[in-house]
Amino acid sequence: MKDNVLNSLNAGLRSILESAPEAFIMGEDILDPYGGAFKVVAGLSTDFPDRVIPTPISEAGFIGLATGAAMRGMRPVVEIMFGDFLMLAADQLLNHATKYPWMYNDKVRVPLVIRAAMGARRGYGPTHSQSIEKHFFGMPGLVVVAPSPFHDPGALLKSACVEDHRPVLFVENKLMYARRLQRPDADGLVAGMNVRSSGGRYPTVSLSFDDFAEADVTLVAYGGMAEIAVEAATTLMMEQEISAEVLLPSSLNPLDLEPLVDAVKRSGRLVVAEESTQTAGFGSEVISSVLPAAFDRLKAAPVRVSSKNLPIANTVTLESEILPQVADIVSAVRRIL
Amino acid sequence: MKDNVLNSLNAGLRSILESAPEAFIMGEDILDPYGGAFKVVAGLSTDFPDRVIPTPISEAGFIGLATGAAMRGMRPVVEIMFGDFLMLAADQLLNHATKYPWMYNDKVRVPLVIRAAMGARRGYGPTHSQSIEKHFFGMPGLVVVAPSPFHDPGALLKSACVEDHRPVLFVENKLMYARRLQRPDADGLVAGMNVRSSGGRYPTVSLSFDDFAEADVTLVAYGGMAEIAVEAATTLMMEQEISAEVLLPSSLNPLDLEPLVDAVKRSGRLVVAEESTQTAGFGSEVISSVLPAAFDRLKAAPVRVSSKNLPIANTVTLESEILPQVADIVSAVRRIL
Amino acid sequence: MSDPRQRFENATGTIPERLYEQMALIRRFEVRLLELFEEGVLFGTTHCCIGQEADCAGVISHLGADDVIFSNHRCHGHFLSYTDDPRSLMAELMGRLGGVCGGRGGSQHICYDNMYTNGIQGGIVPNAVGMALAEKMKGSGAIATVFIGDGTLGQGVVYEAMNMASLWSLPILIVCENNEWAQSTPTRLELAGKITARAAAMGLNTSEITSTDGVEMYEHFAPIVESVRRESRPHFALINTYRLCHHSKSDDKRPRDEVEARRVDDPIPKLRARLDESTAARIEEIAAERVEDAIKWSREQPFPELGRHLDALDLVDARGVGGDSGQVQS
Amino acid sequence: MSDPRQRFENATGTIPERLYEQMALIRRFEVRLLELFEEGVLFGTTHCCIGQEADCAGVISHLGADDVIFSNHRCHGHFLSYTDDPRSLMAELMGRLGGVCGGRGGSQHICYDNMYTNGIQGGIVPNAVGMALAEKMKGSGAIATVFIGDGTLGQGVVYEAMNMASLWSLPILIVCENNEWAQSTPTRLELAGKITARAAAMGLNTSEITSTDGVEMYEHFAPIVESVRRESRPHFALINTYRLCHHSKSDDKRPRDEVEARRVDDPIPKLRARLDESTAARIEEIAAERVEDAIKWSREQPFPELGRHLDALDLVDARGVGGDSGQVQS
Ligand SMILES: Cc1ncc(C[n+]2csc(CCOP(=O)(O)OP(=O)(O)O)c2C)c(N)n1
Ligand SMILES: Cc1ncc(C[n+]2csc(CCOP(=O)(O)OP(=O)(O)O)c2C)c(N)n1
Ligand SMILES: [Mg+2]
Ligand SMILES: [Mg+2]
Repeated sequence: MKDNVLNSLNAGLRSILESAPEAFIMGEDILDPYGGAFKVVAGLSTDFPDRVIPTPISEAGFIGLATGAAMRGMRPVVEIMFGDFLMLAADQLLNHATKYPWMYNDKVRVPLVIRAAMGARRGYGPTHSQSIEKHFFGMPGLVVVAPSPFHDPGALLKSACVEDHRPVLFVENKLMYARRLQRPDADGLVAGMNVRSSGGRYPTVSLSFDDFAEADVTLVAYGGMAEIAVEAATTLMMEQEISAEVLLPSSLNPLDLEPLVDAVKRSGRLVVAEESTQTAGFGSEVISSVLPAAFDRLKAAPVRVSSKNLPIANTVTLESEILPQVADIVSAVRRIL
Repeated sequence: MKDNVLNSLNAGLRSILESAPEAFIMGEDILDPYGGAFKVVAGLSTDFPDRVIPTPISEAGFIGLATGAAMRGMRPVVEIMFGDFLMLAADQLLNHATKYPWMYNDKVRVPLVIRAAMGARRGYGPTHSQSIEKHFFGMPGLVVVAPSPFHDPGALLKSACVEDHRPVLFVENKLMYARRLQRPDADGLVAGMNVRSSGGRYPTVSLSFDDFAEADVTLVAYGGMAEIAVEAATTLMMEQEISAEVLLPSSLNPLDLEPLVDAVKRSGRLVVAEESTQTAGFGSEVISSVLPAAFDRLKAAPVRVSSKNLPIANTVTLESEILPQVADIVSAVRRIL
Repeated sequence: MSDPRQRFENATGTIPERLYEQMALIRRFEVRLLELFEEGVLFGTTHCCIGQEADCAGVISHLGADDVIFSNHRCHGHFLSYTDDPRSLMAELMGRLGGVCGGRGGSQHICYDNMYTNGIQGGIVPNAVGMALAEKMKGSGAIATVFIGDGTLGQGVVYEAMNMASLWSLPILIVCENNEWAQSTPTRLELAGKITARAAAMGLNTSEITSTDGVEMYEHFAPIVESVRRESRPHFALINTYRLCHHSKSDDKRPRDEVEARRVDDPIPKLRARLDESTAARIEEIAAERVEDAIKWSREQPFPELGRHLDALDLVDARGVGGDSGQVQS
Repeated sequence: MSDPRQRFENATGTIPERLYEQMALIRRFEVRLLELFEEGVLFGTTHCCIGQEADCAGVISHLGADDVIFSNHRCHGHFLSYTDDPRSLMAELMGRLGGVCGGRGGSQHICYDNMYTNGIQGGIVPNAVGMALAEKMKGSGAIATVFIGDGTLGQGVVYEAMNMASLWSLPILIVCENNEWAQSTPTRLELAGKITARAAAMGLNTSEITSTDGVEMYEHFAPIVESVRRESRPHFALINTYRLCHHSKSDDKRPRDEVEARRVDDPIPKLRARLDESTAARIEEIAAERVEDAIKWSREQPFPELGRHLDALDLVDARGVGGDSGQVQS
């Protein structure tokens, strides 16, 4: 078994089923031998036949069922084959799953996890490549979590399912599935950088070529953009000795503000990279949230790097023009230095 | 007929039906004598019986139908009774109506207008009071427009329907329906302030106690928060001689950046008020968008004023605690002065 | 834990009397509610079930302590049949801290023991089916019942949920109260084809009753509830009835003569005719007293303030409230 | 403007020969497509309709220049029957500027004259019904046809759309190609009850055919298309068929023996048997040539670059492109 994101998630799911009797998995095409469109659930229906429930193509319906089941003591983990389809269940999230706990005066909990495969760069075209998690930010009561190869994706997933009582949208970048986990080498370095983690259930990982004392710029990214941001940091260091500290939150909503503010205070410069389009997204939120505490230390206006404001084209040339690349981050950093 | 927002919209719809033969209206409970839950369409089914189509309770379905009709040369105007229900059609907006034009290589247009009654302060409770337009910001191809009593709501609606070729989400704050239009008095003043407009299809209205040369702070708001922001500006002027310039954009997405940047450059301080919850919303977007051009002139960190991160409670005490009030804007301004 | 079946069995009096106790309470409660609205004591809006009381008592009196109920915007009657607790509902409608959801939910958004309601049409059906799934997985033997209106059949998610309920053979009873109108829209403008055929096409058992008679309704539902429980199969039960009041508060534009003609079907006099006058009068008196008590009690309750809950995401920290299970009982 | 009915009528040869021309072209196109994938010339994924070609030719040959077609992820066959233009499809699949959508859409997201496709299950049905509504309002006399799979019946919006089509008596033909599988899921795990009954319950006319024979299909659909047009009533036509290829590219995990057993239903040899050998061989040769031509032509096309369209909202400024109407023809 390769030490990659896919296998980490698969092992996480297995461990959830083993340890939490109330947990079950629902979604489209998740039975063996097919094992899910991206194989994240492979093998589980064989070993837990009653707890892996294949659904019709009814995203709103089965998220609605999972919500009801969660309110009655179960811990459903739902797979959305392509995250693009999550919009079909947006009302179930906004007006049902996330509403019940507070609206019912804390009488119920909805411990529901929705895993959704987001992201592009595989030529799947306009309806199978989006990163639409931002549209779910700011629904009161919804947690949005995204692992990266720098986190332990399986452990994050297990926390979301077994420890969290709230509905969690768990965003899996599909290009990331095949990526190796980035673990510290013998010197404790990851991708050649020092690493530390904020700890907690959904940690923010920080990477720095220096000792975190200072940096020329703070780069924030998550999910599928994590490795791209690290690559940009490496390029900046190699080519111009610009020291970028990379921050990789795993909780997108709510934001884990402390490490972000701390880093921006040290560097005075902030670049946020995300795969989604720019408007009212992760970057906007990070920037607006960090400002009140870090304003006095800012040396330049924070910058967002994102996709162009277009659907994601099918063909490779357009797709790469539309999506944010290493070079876009590098040049964003240069612009504010 | 009172000179209020409701009648302006009603007249706008009538004028659309009179002037654009391809236009028709669709929605729930829109036939006379009922005339729609908020009476915005009252009288129209009587005068245009074939062009006012009452639908079943199928928000996704009839927005889907309207999309198809728009692609075949019609100009549908859809009413969503309570904006909260719009999430049911989120997939139709993200993956259908807004995708087709660009994805089909500009071969089609989708001139679709969706009117949605958003907003709280009427005791309608958690599922009938939200302002969820922010969840639709940043869908490539979608325009989001919101009138206020300081705009000409009917004219805005007519522009969206007759001149715009793009899908437009038209956000109507329901408390605003009964409000009088704010038109210049004999001295050309509105609410005691000087007024100017950026012009264009979806203008930004600016209000200032001075001559727009400078201001202590720039207050940005839209829709139902417009009058609240103006009231806050008045309080600030009366009580502390703080001069707040109020900017009221009618296009929420895309943002009309020029007047915003211009005002912030003059004042150096920015407060954005919105009725929605804070995360990844209008305020986040305004702040992040204005920063690059106005950073050097900023004297303090921009601030967002919004609802608390909670569902909107039914009872009046909780509802007013949750929602942003005049006093919240006033104290936000004081904090950064 | 509310146990309407047990309560019904324990009650003294004949079956019609027991049903009348519930239905008279519901009617009285809602008539007073509409008056309170005129007085300005209430907020927002509210949907009364005047004319449909037989459905509430006739269905819910068969449900036990473990069974789950999901209701919709028009839920007061279901609530009173289920809980027999007018105080906590009245206080909720008045927005008080003592209300069933502390004033947060209001008329359409209520949770009490195993009963839930929500004000979005349709979405509650998959939620209720998911509850039936959970009960089946847990082996509790409980069934779930969900109430919807005819207009709600416009929502696609209802069909998605019915399909899964049927595929997975879940113990769910879908009660469709067809009152011929959805807000201002008559059924013929919103529904094509045949209602029960829609459910039958997805493999659900179906039944249909046209009645506003409490006793008929109670008898009709006895074997239905029993079979959903025994067979763990979904059942779609259509009730043809009529709404005698406004859709919400004060918005009735239906033809007056149509409404007047249906007053003969009013379930209250209909059932009353089965009782002797003095018993009926006594039941009505008790109902009236209980409603006045609920009003009085509610008026004395304070309005809530936002306490520790300044963010809906705080819930995770409030570990003490309910431990690890999804369900936290009040 | 594509006019498949006219093209079919103008073609020489017998009916089976004309159908075979379309079906052989589709088959050849897709077989080569799968080879090209192996070569790495293509991006992303693609869904072939190998085994279902009779549906494409049998339905679409009845549709005229004004009629509207909406198809889904599995749209190549429908496209070729509609357009007879393999070059622009092949170029699109190769991501070239000369492709039908300039490489933006790819396999599932295509627009050509009055044909549209999208890769989201179900949502295309209300879109197509809305097109039928527009045509009815315009009085064009056109009908709309939408193709869906069995699995797509899981989407609630399909029922919402059928209900409205029926209520408003719209000229829409819904063709459901039941190929017994949805991706890796067999029909019995995703659909309860009876398919045509679902549409009939909403008042649609329905029909059912179990066949992979092009001629049978063509004859079956002649009166259906005619009646949708004449009566302006929605019709739900179920075709029971089988998919002989992967769901997409290379993901077939169905039991091998099940698939092998269905090869006897392969529509290509079945229809070929109705032709004489030399005619069949000639048709196949032409099909092969046309496909090779399309491949060659496509390989020569450049890849697109983002031009003026750097923002999807720019469309409003591009007034020149299409004037005031919603439809902008290519
Ligand atoms: C998704 C959604 N759309 C619209 C509404 C507004 N609305 C509330 S009740 C109602 C009519 C419901 O009719 P029906 O299902 O027949 O129930 P009844 O009111 O007759 O009991 C409507 C349209 C809603 N609450 N939810
Ligand atoms: C809303 C949505 N959910 C899931 C998918 C993924 N998906 C693509 S094709 C398919 C199976 C469709 O089955 P069916 O409708 O029977 O058509 P077939 O592929 O058999 O032609 C699925 C699940 C999708 N495209 N859209
Ligand atoms: Mg009704
Ligand atoms: Mg299929």
